[in-house]
Amino acid sequence: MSDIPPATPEAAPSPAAARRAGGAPAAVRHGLTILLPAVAVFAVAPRIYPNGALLFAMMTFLVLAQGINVIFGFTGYLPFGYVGFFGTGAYAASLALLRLHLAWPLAMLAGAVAAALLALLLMPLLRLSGAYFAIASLAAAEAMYQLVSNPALVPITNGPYGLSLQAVYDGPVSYGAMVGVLALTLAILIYLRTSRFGLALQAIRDDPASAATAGVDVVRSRALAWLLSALMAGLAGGVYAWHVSVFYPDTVFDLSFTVFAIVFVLFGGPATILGPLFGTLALYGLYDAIGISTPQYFQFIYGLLIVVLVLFLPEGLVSLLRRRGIRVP
Amino acid sequence: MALLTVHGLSAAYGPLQVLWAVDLEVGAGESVALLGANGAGKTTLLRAILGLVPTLAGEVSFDGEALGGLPPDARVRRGLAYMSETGVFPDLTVDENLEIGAFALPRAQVAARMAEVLALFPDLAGRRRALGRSLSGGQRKMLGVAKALMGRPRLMVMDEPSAGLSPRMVGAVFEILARLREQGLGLLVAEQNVRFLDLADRAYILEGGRVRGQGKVADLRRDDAVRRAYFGLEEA
Amino acid sequence: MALLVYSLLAGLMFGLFYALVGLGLNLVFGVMRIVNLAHGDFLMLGAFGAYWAFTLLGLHPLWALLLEVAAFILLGFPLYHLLVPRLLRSRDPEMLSFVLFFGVSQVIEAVAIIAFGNTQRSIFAPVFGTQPVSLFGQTFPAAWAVSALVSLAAIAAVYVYLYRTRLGYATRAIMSNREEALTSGIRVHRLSALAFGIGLALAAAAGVLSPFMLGSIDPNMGVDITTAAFAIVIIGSLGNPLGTILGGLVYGLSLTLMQTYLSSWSAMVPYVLLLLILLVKPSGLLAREARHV
Amino acid sequence: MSAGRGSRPLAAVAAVLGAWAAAAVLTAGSGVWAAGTQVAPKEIVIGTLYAGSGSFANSSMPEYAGLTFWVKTVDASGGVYVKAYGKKIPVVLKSYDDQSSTSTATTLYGQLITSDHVNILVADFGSVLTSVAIPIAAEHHMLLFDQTASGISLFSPKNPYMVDTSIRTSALWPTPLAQFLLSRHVRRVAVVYAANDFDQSQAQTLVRLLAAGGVHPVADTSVPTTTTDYATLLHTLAAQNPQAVIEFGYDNNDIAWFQNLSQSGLKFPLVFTIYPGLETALLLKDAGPAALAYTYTYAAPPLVAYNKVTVGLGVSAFLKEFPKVMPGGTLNFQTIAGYNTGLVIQEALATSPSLDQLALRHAVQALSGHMTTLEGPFQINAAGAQVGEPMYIAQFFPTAHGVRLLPVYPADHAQHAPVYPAP
Repeated sequence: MSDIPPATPEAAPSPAAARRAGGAPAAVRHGLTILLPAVAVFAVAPRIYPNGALLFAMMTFLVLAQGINVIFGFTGYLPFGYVGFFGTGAYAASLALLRLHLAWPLAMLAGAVAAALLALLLMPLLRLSGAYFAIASLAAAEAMYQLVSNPALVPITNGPYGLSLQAVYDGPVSYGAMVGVLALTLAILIYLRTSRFGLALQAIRDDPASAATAGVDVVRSRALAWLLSALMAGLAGGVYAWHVSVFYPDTVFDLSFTVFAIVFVLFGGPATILGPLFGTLALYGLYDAIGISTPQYFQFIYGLLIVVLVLFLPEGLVSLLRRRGIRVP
Repeated sequence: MALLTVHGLSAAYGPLQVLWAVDLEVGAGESVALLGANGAGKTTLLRAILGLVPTLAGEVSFDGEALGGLPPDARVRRGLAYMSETGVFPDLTVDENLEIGAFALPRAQVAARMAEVLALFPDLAGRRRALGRSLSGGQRKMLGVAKALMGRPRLMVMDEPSAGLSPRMVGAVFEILARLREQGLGLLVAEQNVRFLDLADRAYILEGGRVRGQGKVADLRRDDAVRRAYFGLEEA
Repeated sequence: MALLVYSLLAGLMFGLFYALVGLGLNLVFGVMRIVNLAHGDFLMLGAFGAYWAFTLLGLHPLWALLLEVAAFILLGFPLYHLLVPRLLRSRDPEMLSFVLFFGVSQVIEAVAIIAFGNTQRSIFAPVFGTQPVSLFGQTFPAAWAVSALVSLAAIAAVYVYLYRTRLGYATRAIMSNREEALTSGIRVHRLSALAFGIGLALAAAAGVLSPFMLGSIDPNMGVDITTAAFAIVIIGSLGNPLGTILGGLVYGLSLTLMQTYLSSWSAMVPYVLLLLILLVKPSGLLAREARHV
Repeated sequence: MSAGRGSRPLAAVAAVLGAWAAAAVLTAGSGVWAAGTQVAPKEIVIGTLYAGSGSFANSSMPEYAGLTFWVKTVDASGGVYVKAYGKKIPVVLKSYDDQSSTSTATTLYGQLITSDHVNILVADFGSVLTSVAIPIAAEHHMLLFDQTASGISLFSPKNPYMVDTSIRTSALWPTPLAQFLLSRHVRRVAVVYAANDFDQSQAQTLVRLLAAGGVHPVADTSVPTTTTDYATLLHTLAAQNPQAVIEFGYDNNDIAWFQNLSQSGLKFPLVFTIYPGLETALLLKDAGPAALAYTYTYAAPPLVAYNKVTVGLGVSAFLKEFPKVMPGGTLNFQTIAGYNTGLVIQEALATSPSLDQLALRHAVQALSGHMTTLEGPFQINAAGAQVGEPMYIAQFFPTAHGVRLLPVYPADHAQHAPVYPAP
């Protein structure tokens, strides 16, 4: 069912163990040691490092990687068309700003809600197994892209001509909004990593039948994770659109958003908080260093990395630590 | 010298060890039964002999040659035939199934061999262009045996040839096996149906992945414990 | 009316071409139960091979096609042994193959862009004659007719291989039950590698025809082609190579009909068809039994 | 085009810019005034992007070569004259390859502004790759020298940080085309356009002008800009029996269009496309002279030769000089456009009292109506959109060895009588 080997004991602590270590305190500890520093760094960084566009892109990928982590890491579904939620969020939020003149927090929320609605619509896809699900979600994202960019819908979405939010553009505030989205994302991940719900999801991933017999509501839990993950992408999409403020359908439905995010998760290690975080910081940083003007060199390294990871280290870098008995949050 | 020798074989599925230091022998032309409850490791043992299950320790040799490390197809080409519980390719026709069975033979011999084998199975001879999946359960078993025979094996390893068959079909299958045995084909058969014991020279009893007993069938029949466990109940 | 005849005939030609596009993907899935997500990229390589052979050497695309088929079959062996056996030993080969070949796809795309430039290219079409072909009062580019015939020939060749040769029987035996094939004395890895190579060769052959059917080629075309190939294969039913023909025809006809009558929506066809089929009948139109999900 | 037409918007924009400048001065404190007393920089850094590959490569690379040519010629003469420092300063070109990708371009524009701190920001070719630079430039208060983005929707009077140097606003291009069609009494017109700002605004203008003349198109369809297969569409159009088929696209669209057209066996009395006039050699190579014979396109420099110029080289001189400095470089309209961008920058630096971006913008505005380059009269409106640099209509005529492109409309620029319908 899943491509991820059953979690090793220390990867999936029993609720009892979590409580012994202090269930709520664990969440608080992660909040203090992971969430807070991450948010602080990104909040302060623009004052030290001038290329805000890059910092912003990195936060976007952090959110997307964690979003994919929720559905892929914790439930084993690989959403190839994850960017569909991102693009949908971008368009919904932008249209809410442009056409409905909503205040920005409401507009960003509209983006998240639209993405969640799309996820709801695509819920039947969760019945499909492995590769079928991945392909179907890709097709759904492409269909969404074709819909949004269709010349017949110019009166609503402005079709292939893209949208311009220059009238409501606000660089610093949209940057701050993305910091907020990042904080929310990390909070969700900390919750999944320390709660019974997160544990139930991993149980479903490893063995749906046993999970069901153990009293886990398989369908409902999966659906929740799916919605949560879509919500995160929708939120990120909305804030991203606002920040770049001029974009075309192919900018926000660009498959490389999914690609990058998947690689970041795979590289760091799915079903952890730190894995995708580390994967994004390391690889996107590397991309920044060598890839920007010739992304192909980077694409090449990515591709090789995926091949090597799948064949030799399907649980990511954190599994190296795990093998030495080090628990990674 | 035995045709097939299994010595100290241990095997595992992932973290779960299934076989523990199993020793077993089948001589040329000998007919051996492998007895044991469900989950005793019978199928795993047969699969390990064929190289389908990685082994942890021990050795399998055939005709004096150690098979360790050889892939299943290479073992089959050395004269070891295997008939799984399913036994046939459902998406191929009877003819094609037999053709596959003869893969190890030189092409020139295939037609003659097919005629020989089909002569043993008149039921199949009439349905040569039918797909495997369209055959009845009994016909499928027959086709499985026929396919295994195509490559002129010296030892046939069979996993529950009677499973899922009506008593009448079971009889037909055993009749075939009896005939093969007369022709000097070695048989290693995992079976719960005691009727097969009439055909067997010797038997091994597998319990929890270990050999718990072995001997001539006639001797085993006299052993009370064994009889209760493997003969009496089945006969009822 | 004339327009309908035109689009039906064009749909038929495109259908045959698209059947060829999907055939290799389905063969590989059928034999190995792995998803070659780099299928479209191999097609792209085939296309560029023909483009350069024509541009630099003046080699006719049909000669390039024959050479490429041989070359890609040979390429299949090392590639298979490098990737597939290790993959098949993993916990969930089908799912992991998806990710693995996605990586392969990225590598191919990157190398192609570095080598060829990220630029659309087309082969000057008159290599197949300047005169359009007339059929039922409608005119079609000669290249379409040639591509349709070549596709048909390639499909026929695959049929003959699978249903009229011993190697073909054995290949189908592996598709039917891999383990049973192993214990029947079939050299499964060798034949799988061959099937893998044939799958790549079919992609390359479709690639040679693609500049004529799609208008132009570029190093990024792979993803779209792979998705289209998926739609075709799943419509026909995954793992059943002959079903691909049906899938290709359904796909080609719906595409040209949409282009004719509702052109702005035609780009959605592959994705919507794929979603519909997956949701309504995941096993495909030709499947014997519903695939467990 | 008379110089007087631009003067009234000029006054308006001067007022707007004055207000902006005042605001800038207030916020920037002494920065602007200090510029005058500062030591002159060692070099003027011009930052730009080019598409080394991808769908815009064929247009972007010649344009980039044109700009490079300008940098080289200026530096050969000791640099560009900068009024703010009263002396010549060498010019340096800082450039990156965006590979025709908008997302790569977004990051790279940011890089040019925030990391490289360029003095002058020049956009890549065309509306698509320029559009993503607009908000970034505005956010960082950098004037964006837009070379060839002419989609009218990109310009806004509220954004002073953008000016179109080298291409007429695309909404104005089809005016002579509409007049030509109406003058020939063409009633059945089919319009196909690629869905992007550049082509859409041309299609909209054409349809509007035709409607004003009582002609309503028998077809008006858009296709994705990535379209390279027009075969089925051509048959759909043919079913309408059009007298004229107008296809607005980028170069890849036009190449595919002509390849499909010649393969389809269909014939139309009049075919018009954009790029054969702008990138003639490329179209001749990829579509073939036979396909282009008797079709129409825009007449732009170098076909239309402006030799009486107030700044830089005239067309004839440019055609002679360019190959000497950039041997092997493609020479077409885009090359001229790139060079023209350099000329506008040169004149802005020569007249602006400081290197402040709004001062530069003001200087460019002041050039409008007072400068003629090898692209013709330079004229921009209050929003920074180009309304000068006109385009005419040309037609391909068969010759003994290929085809020849000649202006055919309007009459005062024609070198040959138009042939309609095509034989």
